[in-house]
Amino acid sequence: MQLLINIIVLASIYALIACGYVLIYRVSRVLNLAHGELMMFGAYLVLACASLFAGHPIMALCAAVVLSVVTGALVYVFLMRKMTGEMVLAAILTTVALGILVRGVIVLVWSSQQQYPAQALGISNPTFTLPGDGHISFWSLVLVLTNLAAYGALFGFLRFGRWGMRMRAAGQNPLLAAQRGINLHGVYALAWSLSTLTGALAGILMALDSGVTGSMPVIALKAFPAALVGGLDSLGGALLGALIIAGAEVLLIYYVDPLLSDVVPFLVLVAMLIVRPWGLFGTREELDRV
Amino acid sequence: MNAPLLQVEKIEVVYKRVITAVQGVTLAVPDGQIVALLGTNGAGKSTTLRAISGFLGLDDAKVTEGSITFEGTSLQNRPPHEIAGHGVVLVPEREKVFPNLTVAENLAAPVVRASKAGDRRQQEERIYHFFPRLADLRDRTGGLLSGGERQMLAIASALMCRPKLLLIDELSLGLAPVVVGDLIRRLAAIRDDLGIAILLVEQSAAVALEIADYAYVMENGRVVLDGDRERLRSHKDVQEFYLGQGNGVGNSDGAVRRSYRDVKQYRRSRRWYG
Amino acid sequence: MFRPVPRASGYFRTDYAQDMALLQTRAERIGLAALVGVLVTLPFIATPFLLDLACQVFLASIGALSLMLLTGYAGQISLGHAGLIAAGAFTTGILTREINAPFWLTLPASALTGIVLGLVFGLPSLRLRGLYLAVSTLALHFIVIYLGGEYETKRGFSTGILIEKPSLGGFKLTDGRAWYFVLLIFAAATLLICINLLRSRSGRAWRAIHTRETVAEALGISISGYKLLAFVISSSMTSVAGCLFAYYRGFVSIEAFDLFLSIQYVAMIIIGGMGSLLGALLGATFVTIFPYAIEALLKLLPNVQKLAGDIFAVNYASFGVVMILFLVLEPLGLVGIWRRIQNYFLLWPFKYKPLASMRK
Amino acid sequence: MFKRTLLGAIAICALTIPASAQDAYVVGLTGALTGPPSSTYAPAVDALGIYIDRVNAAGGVNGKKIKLILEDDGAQPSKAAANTKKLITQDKAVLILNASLSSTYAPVIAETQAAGVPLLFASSVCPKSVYPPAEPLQFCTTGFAANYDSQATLDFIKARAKGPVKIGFSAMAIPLSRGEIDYAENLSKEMGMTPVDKEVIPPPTADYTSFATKLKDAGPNWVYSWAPWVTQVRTLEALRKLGWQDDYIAWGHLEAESELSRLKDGKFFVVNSNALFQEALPIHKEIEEAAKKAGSKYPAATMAEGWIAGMAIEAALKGAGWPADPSKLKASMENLKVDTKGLRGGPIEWTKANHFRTKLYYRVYTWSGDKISRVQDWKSYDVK
Repeated sequence: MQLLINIIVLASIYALIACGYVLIYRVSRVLNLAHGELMMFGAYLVLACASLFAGHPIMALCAAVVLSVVTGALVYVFLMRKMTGEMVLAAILTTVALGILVRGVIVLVWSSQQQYPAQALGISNPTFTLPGDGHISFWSLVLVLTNLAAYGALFGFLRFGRWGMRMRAAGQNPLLAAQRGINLHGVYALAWSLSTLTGALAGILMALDSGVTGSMPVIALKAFPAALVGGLDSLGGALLGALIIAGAEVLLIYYVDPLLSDVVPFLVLVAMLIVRPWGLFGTREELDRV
Repeated sequence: MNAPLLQVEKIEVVYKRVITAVQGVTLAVPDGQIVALLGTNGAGKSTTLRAISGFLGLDDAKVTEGSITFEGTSLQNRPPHEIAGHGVVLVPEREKVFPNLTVAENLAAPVVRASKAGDRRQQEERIYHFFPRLADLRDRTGGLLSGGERQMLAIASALMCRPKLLLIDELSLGLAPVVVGDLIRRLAAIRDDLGIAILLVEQSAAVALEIADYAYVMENGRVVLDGDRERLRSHKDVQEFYLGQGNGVGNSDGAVRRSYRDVKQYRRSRRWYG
Repeated sequence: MFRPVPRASGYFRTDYAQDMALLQTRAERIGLAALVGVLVTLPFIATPFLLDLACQVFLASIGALSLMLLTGYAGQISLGHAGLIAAGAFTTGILTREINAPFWLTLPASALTGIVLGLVFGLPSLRLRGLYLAVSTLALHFIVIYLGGEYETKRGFSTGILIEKPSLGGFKLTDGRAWYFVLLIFAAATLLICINLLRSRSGRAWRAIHTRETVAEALGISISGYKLLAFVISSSMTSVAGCLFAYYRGFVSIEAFDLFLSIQYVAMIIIGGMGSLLGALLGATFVTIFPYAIEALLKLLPNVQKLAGDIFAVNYASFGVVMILFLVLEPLGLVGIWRRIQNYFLLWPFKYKPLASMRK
Repeated sequence: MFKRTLLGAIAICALTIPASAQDAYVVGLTGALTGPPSSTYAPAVDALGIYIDRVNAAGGVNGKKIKLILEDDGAQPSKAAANTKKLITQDKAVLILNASLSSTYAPVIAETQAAGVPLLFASSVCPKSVYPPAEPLQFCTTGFAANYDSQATLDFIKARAKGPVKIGFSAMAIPLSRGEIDYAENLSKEMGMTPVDKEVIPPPTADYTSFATKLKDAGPNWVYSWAPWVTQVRTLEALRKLGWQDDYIAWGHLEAESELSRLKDGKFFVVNSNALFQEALPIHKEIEEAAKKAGSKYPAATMAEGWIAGMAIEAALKGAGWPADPSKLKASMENLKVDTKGLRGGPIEWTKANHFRTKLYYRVYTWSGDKISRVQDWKSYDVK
């Protein structure tokens, strides 16, 4: 039972992070390697908001989330917009540089010590015991639920929402989309905001559960295989990929060697790439486009 | 005659700051008319069309001289979505639909110009009226359509933007003559019912001169000939080089090219279906 | 020297020998002589710290050139470059530790490791392209690092493997100046190999594959063969760089070869300018020296001691800022700037620019 | 190609800061001041800076000021090597300090050895080379040390546990931590305990619960962790979330004090070689005031390690006289006794053979009721 919970929690973490990669990749073919840093930034924003809205934890959390969305949009408007039309590799490198910048700023503002936003907000993290002697902490549970909600909302938005449809359209054929009156910059900015939103949610909830340090972005890197196993342009794939990677990781830790948990996601990934290079749900011709 | 809807005045287009593709091209599209732009490969037709529709910026090209005016507004070097917002909408030559969206979604994605509540519904109904076939295919994915259906969908989704001027790049390319004939009839109906103007770029002069009110012939980046339908039809050079009434080399070459493209299109479709 | 550059008028090639010659004009010969002169005298005037920087630049140049060959010319993106350097370094470290192998044995052994890994790294490229390929090389990077970490722990080298400085013909390489020349020779040799590879059949094949694979295949170029060749050559050169790194620094540990190193190499070839060997050299120089330069510049600011601990965060952040500015403002890379300067002097006092440099 | 020389020339201009007249003791430090591991080192380096500033304000050592030059290596071995080279050759540092991950030791040792400059590990874990018989040029003031820490911890467990001990271990997947936990595992067997499980956790881990689940299912009644603080505390928190209620003991890093009061866990013990600030010794007050005056962004409780390093440096320079050169300094450091004024259980003593400590002292703290309390006072171990 506990193993199952562990898998679900870990999969939710990976999935919530991975969907950020997918969103941006899907519309603009850019791999956002600053995703981890933006996620960490969200967690630190909670700290800032906690002191700003002392005594109102809910308000502080909402403010942090809103600020994250704004951050995402600003990143696009002031940075990635300039990189549209450049070499994809150059755009990716720009996100790397952005990541470095964000990390530097975070150390500058919040120092490099481990921080506990939950403590700053004055909220606790009780543990629930589930039938079958499973334990899950409150914020982990919130994370699982948030993940489900986020995926539900994104599916609905992309499937039925008009702007969601436009995002898909822009991802498939940006030129045509532009000619159909769709403002590409608007769509891209939207994708960046949504991606930063989900990333920040993951970061915030993880930080509330167990605190935040400068090493958080590395976790985002581990969520990356999840997105790829599922197919970089498929949300459903990201969910399933996260489940596969998390499952492999948790089971290997328990039954084989905990040390393997670092390598296995990538081994699964390589196996996947050899058998089905475009991922479980990815579209095949994506390969020719990069 | 009033000022035309679209006035292109002596434009020059330069790619990557060095390659001049089009020079001193002037053309006009009056309200409610169908105007054709003819020419062989590389004559500069598509570039002209791209300049009008705002696609140039994305190819690192620029209109360096001249002007493009639509209803008194200058359009040169504006981003495509703004141009579409003014009511100038393009049906491109290739990749004309969103392959992973269904037909219904393809029609839902475009931004309806100056729309009020209910306009979209109304426009959709009109379109299904022009292309009843699309209504049957509503849930089919765009990439799975046949060439003719795809062209229909492309025109339909362009119409969703409620254009005042429709730009169509290579209407007949890769389509069977029967299908082309059908499309031409529908285009004429659209023009008549909706009162919009159409600028048609074509390699096949025979097709274009069937419905165009007026036509321009381009060669090597310049307009070499223009006139109304009757004048061009009876023009000797046009007869020989574009309508195939003669044994010009260009003609047979063109035919070979077209048939090769047909083969390619066929194989692409095979892959989609398979 | 690396690519047809606009030349002053009055220079025409009259036979193939001239076309094949590496140095074609007197200006080029004089330029090279001057460069060699500077490079040879540098170690005698520079401080040991600058000498160390120069050595780092040479090491980086070997890696950047080999990555440029693979990515800039053959078009195969790799994020596993740090893994390859690590592989060379660990081969060296393990061999010296386990069987006390001398330099002349570890160097070819590292190259061999590189060849084998190149084949392994290259295999996914037969099926994958672009980003997906990049990620598969990334996966292999993690695997190499994992194996290295296991070795370190199992053998109890928890703070890294220390390596004795090598002996070359009885002469022990400890002096910074000696190292400078050894690394300079290796870097120059790598450059020559790259130039020659690129103007031979394989270089043309790589460029064809890069431009359009299907067309290249239709022209009778064996895609898989040349792709693997690119991986193998690039990997073996990189591993040699790893071997030299191990000896130069006197230690090997997995922490020295993290993902950031791979990214730095990618940064080198992009900032330097894709598809140009000169770009690789410029990029390697820039990326290596840049952090030190920023640090030095920041320290020149007044009242810097007040900032104390913050200065390093500022330094780190400004590294990001400058990199961003570079990518946004100069998409052609350092080579683009270099060519503009070159053209300026070539055409002086006229202002007309040749067509090829008209962009921006 | 000329560009390279051009850049070189620019670099020369930028880097050759005019060598100031040597009227101060130059001490160089390379440390992990940015990057993920910096949380352990940055506060200590900050504290060291504050301490040196105070010494300078009070007239310096032997009438000369101490000039502390900081270089950031971000825990990158290559950067650490270049930093050390620069500090020695360009800044003419007479003493090099290392405050970084163990991965930087090898290059820094190589550079200092080549130049004959003494090297002091301050706030970074003491390598075995400073234990007797010590390498001539390496010294260490850091509170935590391989092998002895585990010995003290296991002794404490043995003394405290009433019945048989089933012990679980948690380490971070870095060679140093793994090595120590392996050592502790063997030692625990010798001491008659039953090791039940050992978790080696990779540094970036999204969720520690998976590791904790395995640890818990092995059924230990004690768990011991010797790793960077993140791993220690997150393993504990994950175990607690899973409902494991037995005793957990870990090394008391800089963060220990604030973390004990955050967790308020009566069965969580930290083994420490530094006295916690809540004991409010005069020296603690002094540090708190100095930190406040300097406007440091780190809590005073994280500063003991840097302070002790400062004391050792001051004493060493005093012994070396003016002008100091590396060899005089080395001679001074080989015969040194630093009074830690209660920050530690006893003085730091260095001899020719022992550059570590002649005696190690350990205290154990936990949370009881509403405050941190001491469960074991200084217990000393002879360093052999």
